[in-house]
Amino acid sequence: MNNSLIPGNYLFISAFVIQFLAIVPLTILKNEKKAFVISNFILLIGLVLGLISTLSSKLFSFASFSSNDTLLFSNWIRLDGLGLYFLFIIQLVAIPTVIYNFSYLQHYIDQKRSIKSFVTFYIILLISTQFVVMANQAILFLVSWEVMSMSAYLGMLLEKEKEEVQKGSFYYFVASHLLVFILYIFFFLLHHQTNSWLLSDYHLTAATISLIPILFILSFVGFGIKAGFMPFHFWLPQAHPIAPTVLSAFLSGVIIKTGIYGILRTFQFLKPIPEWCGWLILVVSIFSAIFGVWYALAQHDIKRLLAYHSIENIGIIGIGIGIGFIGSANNLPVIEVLGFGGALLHTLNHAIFKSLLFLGSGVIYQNLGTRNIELMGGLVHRAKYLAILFLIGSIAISGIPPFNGFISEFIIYTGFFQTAKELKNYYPLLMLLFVVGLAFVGGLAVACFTKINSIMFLGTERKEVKHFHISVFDYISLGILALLCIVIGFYPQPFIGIVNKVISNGFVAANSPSALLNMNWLSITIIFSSILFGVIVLYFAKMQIHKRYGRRTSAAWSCGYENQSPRMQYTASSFADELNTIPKTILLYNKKVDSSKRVIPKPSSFESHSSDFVDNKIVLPGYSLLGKIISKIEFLSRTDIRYYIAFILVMIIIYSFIAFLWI
Amino acid sequence: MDIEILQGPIAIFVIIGIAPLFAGFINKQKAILTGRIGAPVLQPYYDLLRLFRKETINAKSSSFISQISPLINFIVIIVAAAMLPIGYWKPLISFNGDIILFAYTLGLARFFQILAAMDIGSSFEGMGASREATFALFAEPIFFFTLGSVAFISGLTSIYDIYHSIRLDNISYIVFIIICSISAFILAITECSRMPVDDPNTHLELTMIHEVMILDNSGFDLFLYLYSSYIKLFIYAILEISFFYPFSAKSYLLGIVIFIVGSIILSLTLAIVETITSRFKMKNIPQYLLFATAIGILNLLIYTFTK
Amino acid sequence: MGNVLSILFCLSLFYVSITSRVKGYVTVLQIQGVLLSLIIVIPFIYPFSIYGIILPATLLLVKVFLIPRYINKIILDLDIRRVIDPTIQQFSFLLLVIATMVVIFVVSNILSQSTELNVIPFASGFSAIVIGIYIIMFRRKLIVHVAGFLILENGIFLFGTAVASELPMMIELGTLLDVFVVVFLMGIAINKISTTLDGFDVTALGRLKD
Amino acid sequence: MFEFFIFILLPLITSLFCSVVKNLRIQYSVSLSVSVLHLILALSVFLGYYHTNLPFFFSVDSLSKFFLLILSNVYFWVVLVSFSYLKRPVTHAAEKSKGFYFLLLNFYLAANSAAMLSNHFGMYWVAAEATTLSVAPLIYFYRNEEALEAMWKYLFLVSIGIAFAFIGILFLTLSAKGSILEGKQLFFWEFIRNAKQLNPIWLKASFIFIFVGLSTKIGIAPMHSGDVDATSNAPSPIAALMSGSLRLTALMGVLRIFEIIRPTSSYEFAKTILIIGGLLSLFVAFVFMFKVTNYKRMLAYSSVEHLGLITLGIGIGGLAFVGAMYHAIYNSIMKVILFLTAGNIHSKYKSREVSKVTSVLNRMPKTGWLFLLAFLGISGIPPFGIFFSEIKIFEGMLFSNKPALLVLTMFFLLFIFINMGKIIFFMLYKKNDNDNSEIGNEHFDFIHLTVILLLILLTTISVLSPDVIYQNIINITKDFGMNL
Repeated sequence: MNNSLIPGNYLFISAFVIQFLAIVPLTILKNEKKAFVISNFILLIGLVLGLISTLSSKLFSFASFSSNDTLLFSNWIRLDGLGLYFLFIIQLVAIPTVIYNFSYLQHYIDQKRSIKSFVTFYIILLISTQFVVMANQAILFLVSWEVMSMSAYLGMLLEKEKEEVQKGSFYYFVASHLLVFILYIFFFLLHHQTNSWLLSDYHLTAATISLIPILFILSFVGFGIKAGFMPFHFWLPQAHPIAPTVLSAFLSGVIIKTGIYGILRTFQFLKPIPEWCGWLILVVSIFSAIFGVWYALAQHDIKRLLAYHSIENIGIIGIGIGIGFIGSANNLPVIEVLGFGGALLHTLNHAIFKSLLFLGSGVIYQNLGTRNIELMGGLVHRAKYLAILFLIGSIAISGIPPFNGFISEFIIYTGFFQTAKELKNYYPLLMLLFVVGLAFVGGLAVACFTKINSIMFLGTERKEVKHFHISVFDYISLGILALLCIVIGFYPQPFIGIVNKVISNGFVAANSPSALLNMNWLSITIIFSSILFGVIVLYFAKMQIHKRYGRRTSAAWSCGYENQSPRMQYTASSFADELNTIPKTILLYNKKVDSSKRVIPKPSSFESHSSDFVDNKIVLPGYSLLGKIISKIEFLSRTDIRYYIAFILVMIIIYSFIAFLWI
Repeated sequence: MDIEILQGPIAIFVIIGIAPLFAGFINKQKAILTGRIGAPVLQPYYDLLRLFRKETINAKSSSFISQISPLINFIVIIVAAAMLPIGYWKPLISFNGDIILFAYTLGLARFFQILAAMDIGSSFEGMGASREATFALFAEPIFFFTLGSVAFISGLTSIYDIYHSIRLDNISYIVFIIICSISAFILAITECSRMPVDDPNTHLELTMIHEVMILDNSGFDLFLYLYSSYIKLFIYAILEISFFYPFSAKSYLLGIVIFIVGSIILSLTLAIVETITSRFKMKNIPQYLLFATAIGILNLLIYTFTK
Repeated sequence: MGNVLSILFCLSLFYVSITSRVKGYVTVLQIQGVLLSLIIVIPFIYPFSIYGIILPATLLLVKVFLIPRYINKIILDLDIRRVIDPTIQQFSFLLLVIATMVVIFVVSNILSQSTELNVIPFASGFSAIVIGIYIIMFRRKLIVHVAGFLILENGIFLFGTAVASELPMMIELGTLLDVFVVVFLMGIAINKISTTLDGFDVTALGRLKD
Repeated sequence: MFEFFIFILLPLITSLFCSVVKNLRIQYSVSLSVSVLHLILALSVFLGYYHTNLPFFFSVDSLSKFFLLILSNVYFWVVLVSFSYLKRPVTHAAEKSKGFYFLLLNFYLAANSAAMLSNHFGMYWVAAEATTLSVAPLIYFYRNEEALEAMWKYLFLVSIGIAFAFIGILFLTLSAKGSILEGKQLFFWEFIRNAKQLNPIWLKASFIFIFVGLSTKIGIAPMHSGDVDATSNAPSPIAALMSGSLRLTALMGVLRIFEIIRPTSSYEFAKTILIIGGLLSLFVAFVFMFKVTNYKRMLAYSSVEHLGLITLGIGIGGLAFVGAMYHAIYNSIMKVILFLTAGNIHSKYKSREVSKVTSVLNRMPKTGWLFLLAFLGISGIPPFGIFFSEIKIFEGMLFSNKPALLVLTMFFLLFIFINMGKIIFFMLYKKNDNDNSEIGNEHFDFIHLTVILLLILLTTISVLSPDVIYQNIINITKDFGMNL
């Protein structure tokens, strides 16, 4: 059987047809709620079928897998390892978001807001994203890419009357258009070299090796804008916070990963890749990771904070890719496998925990009506399980054991060590610098996520919460994602196997070394389990001890300070102040302390604010500078017709002069 | 053969058992150096026992985080301890890459410690948590510039292997290792909240880091916290001592001797340092830590380019 | 004969560039109409053909009678002040015209060496085209603009005879008709502009801009 | 002869008929039937079902049947919506214009068809001038001050421009001196066949004059202003007609002379001139998108941009030429959509100023969404055609001998897109404190239906990309002697 889908195409096709059909109820049913529920349900079925179809492919079974049997539908669709892997990620994240929609969009229906258009665009978004990773034809790829970007843009407009939504979505809109221009050139060059529009035909010959750097730069910048690498990230923290939560989850979890997909896909035909490409990616990535998380630390808007964390995680994925590139350039499959393996697994992991965190923050947003974490607090007493789920996501995203974030970072660390070991010379020094950078990122992430968790959930309520409602759909969707975090953390072997298979199918040419599989996953499982086991045992012991020696609650002691009020708690600004002051020129971090030192002091206040460097120092000034230059061009905007008649004469003279020069 | 399997568990029990003694030892020496008689060497054990038997009081504003955080802290510290070698004894947990796991398990402990501090909702604990997050961040690179740089040079990723790859046959390598051990000492001071970064003796100062985070804990919870902090101190002491294992010339017995002697010398050194220095200003601490990092970078640079 | 008429045509151009009265333009238009009709009628006088007379006759009708009368009517109706208001001095304008004409004649002469062409009507026609544009560029009154446009059209016509283009009669008539309709529409527009925008200057047309 | 009757005479007769019969509904139905007939015939000519045999100065080749179909299509949709457009309440003065509306529209159709089908420069010139004349009074439809000014400027500038084009035609005659063409009629094919014998100096002069002259009508910078004023002040169907077909009519004149110049040594020169013209137009659109405060003017500048892009594509040649031809179709349909939706907005808000038009999506959701989609389409977002044609042009540019131009073009297009987006999004979302935004009580009218049909049509032809269109464009490129 020469098809990567074991049950054949029918399940696959029907899954997509059903997803498409989900639009139908929206167009024919008048009743918003009924239309939405039916359509969402159909969409869910379609996605589950799609996931089943993906999971029953050869990638996820024991069947062997060669790159020849991946092309479908007259080569327009390719379901090879990489494609199937990303398809899996998309569907895996899409399902919880769609479940979440049931409760989330109910709020909007209650507000009498029309959600039909949003749901339609969301369906189109899901379908087109799946097509992006399946497309094997460049034009199909570009079309799906654009449809994906635009449907996401249109989906963002759900709360379009808000100023910030207008601004943020516009950033997104412009960025996605900009990068498509770059991708055009990229694909044209490839088309020109190979005379084919099929991605699977893109193999560069020896004669065209000189093109590789250009193609690489184009691909890295083009896809890098989508992925949100640091200098190109300016749109991301503007756009992700303002989207409806489901969409932000999907944007941060999946859409930006299409950029990663693009870079990885590109790599498949940019061989042999020069080593500096790997270094470039490494440097950009470590920069993105450090400053992404540092910016995140300075934010008070929970969704913007998470958006900056996406930049950080994209940086970590990029680090993996960079190692892979270096391995490939030096012809060392071991390093390659570790680098790409770490990147691929982190892509999956980030998709999972980032959507978990976004959806969790969406629940809070719906109940409190604010995204400012300074106004939250003590939510653990209202929603214990939400706090636990959010905590799982936070630990995972900080890369701390025992959850999935650690696993992928572990692979990347191992990749660094391996690179240093294989390529002696000055490599250990450089690799160590990157390791330290990555460890630094981990430390910042810990600071950041302890900040949000404690400010949002712990302590006492800063603003009175009237009632806090979480529906069962929220729990299901968050639960699925949290469960995945735990499973991948405690038992990564199957996922490692899949990643290894993806790499051996299309990345590493010869029989791939089993560097990934040979890592001590069993020890990790045992250690994590024993930590869990130890904590549980100790917990019961603690209960017994409490029974024996007593336990009671009382007002917090706090050095005997009485009459604590919620406003006296440590705030997010003050928690992060010390760290943010250090790179304040880059974070554009400024504080406003207003305190009076008079005998009878007035109320004093403290504010901190950080704005994006690239956005505020490069993009916006650049644009306004251009505007200023343009406004100097006065001679074109005359009302008097005589000028235009003079232009006729002038142009004739100029053109004649050119003609004269021609001879 | 049987003994080899038992080496790991025994080592852990030794570490867990000796850790309070080590702390008591430092305190005693400090007291003597400052001309006091001081508490008995076993005082930490008495403290722990006392706390174990006390009633536990939790703040009203606290949540389940305060309940589980001490447990996680304790277990995780033990797991980290299980990765450390004592002499030539193979630790319980030893595999390729455990150096990363070591750093990150301590990260887990820190994560919960900070959360538990913030759980109370008091500004004192908040301040401590904020500082802990900040300084831990700058301490992280030092760890990688000490142990990590040795690992990168040797190409090994298990703590046990890393320490035992140290050879004393090359003069530049010896210098490299000595500087690494100095960095490791600074790391230990930072991570274990000792002078000049933190003062373990006072509680009620706004200058506190670690101690202020556990202000509102009592009874069994405080017991666990305190015990974990003793173990943590000892863990970092072992990280430092282990640099001197190469002198043992692969003898089990000599290794243990070095371990014991090293512990004693280290405790003395710590006591002396704590006696003769005073606390830094809070805002100077990151600079101090960065200084240690810089030493690490310079060290590695010199080593890489003089080879 | 054609050359003589062309030179007369050039003289009319000089006149038009120094006259300061709107009426002067109308007169010049009439003169040019007559000259052009004469130029194209010459080949058909001997041997005489009725067919060849149609076009000159129409031309005469349109350019000497219909259009000038129409413009006169507008001038009278709107009571446009007789004095044109130029944006540069008449003297400089004349200098410009002379300089342009010299350049055009010299260039035409050079060009005529490579191609066989009738220099004097060619250059006169071309001068009229450029001077028509000049008139539009350096005068404010809309009616003068129309006159400038007509001078330009006359120039093209003369130019056409110089290059001996063989346009079919139908198309020649079509072009004449087009020109007439354009002028007609422009007249209506000037009427409307003077009533609704209160002015017959280009300065009245300043609403559309960015 | 039959097709001559349908394409040219019948609209003329209908035009006369409309001057006699004053009932608007009858005028509408007759005009609509004429346009349907015209469309059917144009389509069957295009598809090759009908072999033409036109008299006088008319004939059909791949280029003219292609452009004729575009004209016919745009005209059909414009006539279709005209009645519902005319039904809208207007000022008393504009009420009088309604009587002339269909008369002029039909005359326009006749003139434009004649221009498209002409195979003689003189005929082309007369017809092209006639289109100006028919459109000019229509610009003055609203009979207000702006419309008057726009009409004057358009009429004056285009008349002068087209006079220059006539000079260009005379130069062409001159260039034929001394060749076997001397003294012959100005038929296109004669010139194309014997182009090599033409005098290069006069040929170049001819090209310059025709290009610059017709630029006023195409809207190529810096002669764009009359066009912009006119399109922004004309009633929306007329603006759509001008952007969609009238500009192409003028472009066809340039294409004809370009076709003649192609085999000669001046070919490269002509290409350079076209590229300069195209880039200047992009530049002008780029500059004015920063400044423009009137959304209809914005759309007019968008027309300048797209015609500039087409010109650029023609100048680059090869694949870019194919892209430019596709762009001509897609742009024509897209412009109808944009102007019709903009017209809807205008008739609700009674203002063309962007600052006065706010929260369109709330106040008129159907129009708002269609306008948004149209904007996405015009900025090159699939599945609306412009995407496909733009990438062809881009690809052609990248592999021409001037790839650096692509960067410049993309730079211009990006900023045009940004600024246009800013304006349109302001209109769509911006919530004004003053407006008591009643949500979505806009009922579905005929123009919405038309726009949706057009969007479907556009998407269908751009996604399916019928082979017949491709084949025809390939034939055109063959006529232009380009090998792909």
